[in-house]
Amino acid sequence: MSNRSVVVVGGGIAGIQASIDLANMGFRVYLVEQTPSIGGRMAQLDKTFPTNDCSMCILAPKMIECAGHENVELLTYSELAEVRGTEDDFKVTVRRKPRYVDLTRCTGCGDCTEKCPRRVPDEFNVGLGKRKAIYLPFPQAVPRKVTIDEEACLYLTKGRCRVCEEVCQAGAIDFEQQEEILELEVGALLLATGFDPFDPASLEEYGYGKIENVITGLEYERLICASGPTGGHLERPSDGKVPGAVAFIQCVGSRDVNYKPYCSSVCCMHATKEAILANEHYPDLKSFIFYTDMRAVGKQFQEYIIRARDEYDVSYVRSRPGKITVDEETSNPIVWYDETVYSEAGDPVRRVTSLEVDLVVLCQALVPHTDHQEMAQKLGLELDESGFIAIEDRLFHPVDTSVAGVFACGFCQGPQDIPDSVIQASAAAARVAEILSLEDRELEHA
Amino acid sequence: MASESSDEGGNGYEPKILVFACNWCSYAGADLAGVSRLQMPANCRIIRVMCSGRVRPEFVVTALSKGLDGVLVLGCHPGECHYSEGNYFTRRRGLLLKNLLQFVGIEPERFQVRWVSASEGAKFADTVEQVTEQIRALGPNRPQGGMHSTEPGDR
Amino acid sequence: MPKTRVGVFVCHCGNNIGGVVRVPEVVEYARTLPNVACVEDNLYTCSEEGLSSIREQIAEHGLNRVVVASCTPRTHEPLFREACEQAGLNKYLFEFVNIREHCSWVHMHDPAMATQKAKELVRMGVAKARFLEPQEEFESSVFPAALVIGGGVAGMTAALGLANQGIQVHLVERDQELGGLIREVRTLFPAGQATEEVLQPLAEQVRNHRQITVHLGSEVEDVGGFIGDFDVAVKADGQVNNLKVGAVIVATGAEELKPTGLYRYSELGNVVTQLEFEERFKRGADVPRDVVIINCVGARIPERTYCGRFCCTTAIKNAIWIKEREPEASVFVLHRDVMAYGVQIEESYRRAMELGVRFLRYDPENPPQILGDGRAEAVRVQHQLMGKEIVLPAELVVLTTPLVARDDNPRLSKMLKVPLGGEGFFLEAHLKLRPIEFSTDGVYVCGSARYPANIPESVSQAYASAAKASIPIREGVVRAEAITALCDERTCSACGNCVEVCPFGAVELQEGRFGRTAQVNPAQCKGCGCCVAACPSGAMQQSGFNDRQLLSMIGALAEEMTGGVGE
Amino acid sequence: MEDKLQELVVELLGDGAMEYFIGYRQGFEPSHVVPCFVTDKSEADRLIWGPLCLQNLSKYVLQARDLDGKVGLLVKGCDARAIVELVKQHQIERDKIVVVGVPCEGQVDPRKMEQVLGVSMEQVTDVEDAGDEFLVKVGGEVSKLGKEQVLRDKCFYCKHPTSFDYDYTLGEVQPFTIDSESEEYDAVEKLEELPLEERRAYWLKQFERCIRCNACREVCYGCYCKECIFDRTDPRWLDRTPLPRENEIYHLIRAVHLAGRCIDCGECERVCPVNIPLGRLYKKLQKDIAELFDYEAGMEYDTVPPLVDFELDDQDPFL
Repeated sequence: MSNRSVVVVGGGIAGIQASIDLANMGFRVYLVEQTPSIGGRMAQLDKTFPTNDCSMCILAPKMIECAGHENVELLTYSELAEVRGTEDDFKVTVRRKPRYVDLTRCTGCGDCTEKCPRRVPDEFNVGLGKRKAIYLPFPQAVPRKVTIDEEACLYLTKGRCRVCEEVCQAGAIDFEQQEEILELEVGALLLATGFDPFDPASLEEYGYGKIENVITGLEYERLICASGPTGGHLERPSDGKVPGAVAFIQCVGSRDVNYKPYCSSVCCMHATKEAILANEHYPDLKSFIFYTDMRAVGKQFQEYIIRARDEYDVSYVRSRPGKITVDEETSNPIVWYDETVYSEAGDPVRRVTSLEVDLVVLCQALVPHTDHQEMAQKLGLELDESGFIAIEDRLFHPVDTSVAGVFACGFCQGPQDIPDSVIQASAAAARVAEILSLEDRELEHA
Repeated sequence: MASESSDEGGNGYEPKILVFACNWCSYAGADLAGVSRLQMPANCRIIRVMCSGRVRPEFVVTALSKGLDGVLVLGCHPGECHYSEGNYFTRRRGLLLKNLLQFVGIEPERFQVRWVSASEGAKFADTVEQVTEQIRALGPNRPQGGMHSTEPGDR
Repeated sequence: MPKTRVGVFVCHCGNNIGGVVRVPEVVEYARTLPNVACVEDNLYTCSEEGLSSIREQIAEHGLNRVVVASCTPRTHEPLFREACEQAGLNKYLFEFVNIREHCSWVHMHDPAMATQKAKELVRMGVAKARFLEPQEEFESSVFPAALVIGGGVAGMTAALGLANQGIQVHLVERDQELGGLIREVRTLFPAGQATEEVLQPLAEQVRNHRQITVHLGSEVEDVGGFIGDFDVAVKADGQVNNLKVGAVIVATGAEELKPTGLYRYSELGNVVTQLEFEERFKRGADVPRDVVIINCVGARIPERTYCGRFCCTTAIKNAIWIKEREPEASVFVLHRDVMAYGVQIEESYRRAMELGVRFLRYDPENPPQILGDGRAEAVRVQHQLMGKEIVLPAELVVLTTPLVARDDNPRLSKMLKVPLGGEGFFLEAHLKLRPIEFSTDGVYVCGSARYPANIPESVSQAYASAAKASIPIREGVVRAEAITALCDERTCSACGNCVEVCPFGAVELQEGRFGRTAQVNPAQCKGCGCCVAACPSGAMQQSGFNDRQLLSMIGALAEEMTGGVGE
Repeated sequence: MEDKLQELVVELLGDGAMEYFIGYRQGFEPSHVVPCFVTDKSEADRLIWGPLCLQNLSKYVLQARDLDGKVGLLVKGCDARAIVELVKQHQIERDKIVVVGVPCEGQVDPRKMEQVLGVSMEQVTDVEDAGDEFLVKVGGEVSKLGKEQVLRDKCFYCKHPTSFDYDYTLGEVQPFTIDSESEEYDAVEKLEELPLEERRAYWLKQFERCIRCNACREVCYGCYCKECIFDRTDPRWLDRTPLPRENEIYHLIRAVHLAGRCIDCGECERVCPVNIPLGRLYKKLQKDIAELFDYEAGMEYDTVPPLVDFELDDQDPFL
């Protein structure tokens, strides 16, 4: 029954919400997720603005509801291989990468991970921590099954080890596992591939990659998160010290014609949130947010900014820093920016000044998912000049892409925060429902 | 902010206060106070009920006479009750019970009713702070059993 | 009766709980409580691992009660109840203890007291859990139609979103025509499209749709009933007609703030709001040469703290509109922050600057002043870079104000029994993950009625509310939580107190096995418990919150005080 | 007066207007009056009326609920308010009762009379109403006692000498007034003015004496529950032991149950074997209910009891 089912691409909060809505409407949902677990970027966050809800605590119930729904089939560690056909009659081939683990047997007990000798950088912790070759992306992963990283595994690369196979009581390790190709016939496609952080290294003036204590917003989020590499202690990379002063630099790569001309919409708020979290963990920590426009446009956002300033010792500096240098002994980053001061005569003098802090957090631009281009080609989708999925009629069909029967929601079609992504996800579900119930209505008065 | 350490206020007497909170408004307000990390004294214990209208006077009288130091009933603001009328009955019962308890000599601060909505995290924290301090000032609510008077009863 | 065996699961929630409450101490304490068969602690009980440990412990220890001490039941109770159900345990034999929002997060500076409080809360939870009884949920059918209140862009889109799924819709609009607020807007962002070009086809589609009944010049007079069975009274020129619907979508929008008392608005003729600008100048009137636009008028101030979200977009759109028609016109936009979020708005912000629109930041502490008597002639403002006051000539001053909640909202909110937030907009169930639903089942909200939203956002929210509203309608049945009241007819003395207090008319005195006694209709009972509190003899009880359960919690709390064992 | 009553009862029994009649008769001592149930014309002559007919007989009508015919009832004005409440609380239909109103001119409070006379009530062989005095016969001699010395408290501010809703009456009666400076709520206000600790001590002394014999509950018209909440075992609200703490719960909760329903018939106080001044507790409730909700129990059939009703503009000190 091809036309009562839909493929959702991307298992972040938007993909999850769309899948839940569509499944509750009675449609069959195939949720294709590239990484071993659904959860997406939201799973990497410690808290969410403006309510400071613990991100995982409001995401986990949704992940479990989605995975447990009888109308949803999770296709994790899988990619869209090819899409043929048109609206209401798509033929979608999905490539399931081999996990070398039998999902029906693995209980996620973690014995294998403990014994595995190979340690590689952990993408979930944006490279800050290490993970094993056989790993669970994060404690609350759904499905709670391990995966063997074939580039890291000693056996798969050098034919040695296989210790995970010995310790696994469930006998779930299966090195013979092959790539699987699934043919799906669906009525519609719903894209929710989310975003990737823009690599701020290209802005050499900010010294990311050269100055140890200059990190990105997502790295900061992992450092302050309890399930992160440092167990939630804000230890700065150079010496593990808890910073006394933190500078947040906004619009790194955003609103910049040489890099990303658009505003990534969420950085002002997540910088404020991270400043609040820092002060909450360490009451005498002081934060400085260097911004151009403080874009707090959502519900209860302004109150959040006011509280940050009044109760959490956050000061907002309206200036775009020119460069960041480092004090070699203390490895404290120094932020250079210009400000306006008034001479005694009262006329303004613009001068360059500097602020030494213990840690700099670059709120970098957010871009569509890296292999988003490739997927767009497979589907014949147009992209706008910033690389987002083009939406023809943004006003009255905000989730319809250039290809009939293919819808896009969340960050992949434009910068937006979690509530807006969740809204667009449900909106896309409604649009899909219109198409998939087109056939019933024709039957009605056929 | 809230009283910092717990042993301030006399000989380390820590009142124990029973709070009834309605699921839709005051319990949500308490959650919001939590989410906003509003620090407050730790003397209150919340029992969740679906509506403040569920709290029968027997609970209040029993709690006070079993020696709890105070009972605080929280509900939605009149007009905002999820069940539209529940808190109107809480209001009348509260008015009557407050007078009756005062008439038999129980300090008025020991039984209080307050309206806290789902978006009033701060008001919840302030209410807890205020009620705790008022009751701490009264001192322990000695269980009545212990109070054997000696003179013969008079008319 | 099998012996009561309670399982207690104490959550660390990362360090949200474990960072303040000494969880191991609470675990050891829980073991000492009566009827407790097993106690576990988890880093994240709500994770798959936590849930499977609950399922396993139920099987392994033959648990017939489960208590989870973690965050708030308002978000996680369904999740843990389902875990119990999957292990074959009736999901109402579950009790939730909040030791995060009500304990660790609010007693961070006093771990000792927080731990003591957590122990007592667990003791109270276990005391109640011992007296929980299995329940079955009551199912009621869903009427396959929906009501949409408000015929603006959001309302029309929501109606289409449902109708195109084959669902019957009643769209009620106060005015005599569809369109709402954007009828007062001439050109639309970003491309400057004429509103009529888009509005008429949309309204046309709604009017001709087989599944949509449009009620113009009509107002919703009253809404009774509950999800699946709403009785709606719609009044149109004097007479009322009653509709039956299964779900309600609020799309009543908002209105532009008329900033009386600010910037001499009502005093000077040529000081207008953005909508008045649209009305006056986009009908062919000659374009003024010197225009000063002032943003954040009546917004982000102590009396009205929120940001109007897309008023900056409107200011940019109209600034571009002027410059495109009068390239030499001098257009200043005095702002506090330019909220040009996203791709398109930032693009048009840059385009406005390229066209020569000058953006100056003003300090809210010393805002711009309008000069001139009888007519505005200039605007004096402190130039932050030059550090001194400058005077901008102004033939026209346009004040950019936020949308404000309609004053009809309180009436609607009472009628639908849904809450309003601080600024008078409708308060959604959860700001982050349930932005267009209410905690009241079956009622949804979209568009500026929830918070100022531009057209794409209103349309997305409208489709989203259509998706949500279609779920119960498609399923056809709704299960009510089993917390309804039940009368023990053997001991009911038919005093009628319960009949008087029930807000839903769910209780009546009827002849039964024991003569005339109170009988509760579970379909109508919403589980508030008012009747239970009004019943002198205790014959009326509420499932999940009966007297024995609540009294045992009081006993458990007071146990330490009087030494007596709580029942 | 008594013969008029007896004739009426004979007549009503004769033409089958009622199955039986509830009235008063002489007890085993001359000053002791007990309720009596006349089913046959021949027993009508046992019916009496006088200032010692203290009981509020209304509660007995509840036995006639499942009777086919009607039941007759002799009732004073103050006690008749119980009939209004019983009907309002769906306990019995009004037309199942034949209400015989009796013009009452004040009743004797036996305890007060014993204190004034200095002898126990057993010695008193007859009390007769003589306008503003009582003629009291003790051991053959008759002495006059001013009514204000021995009247029951409730008679001082009597508002309803005869039931305003009756089927028959034994004679019209002029409104009964007794000039005395004490106002209706004096006793309550006196207690209210006491400082908190004294009030606490006062009431604890009262509740300590209670032996939980439940007489006040058995006599009260309003306590008609099939199974009283205090007799329940799931949950057990009260321990059996008459600790002051348990007694206090009992009295406060019973007061709350009667709030807005107590008609001030004074029976609870009268029957209390340890003389607990329950009248003051219930008077306090009546005062609050009148002030807060402008309501008086037992006066109209169509009003809703205050605690199961509300006004939008109720007093709200809890904002």
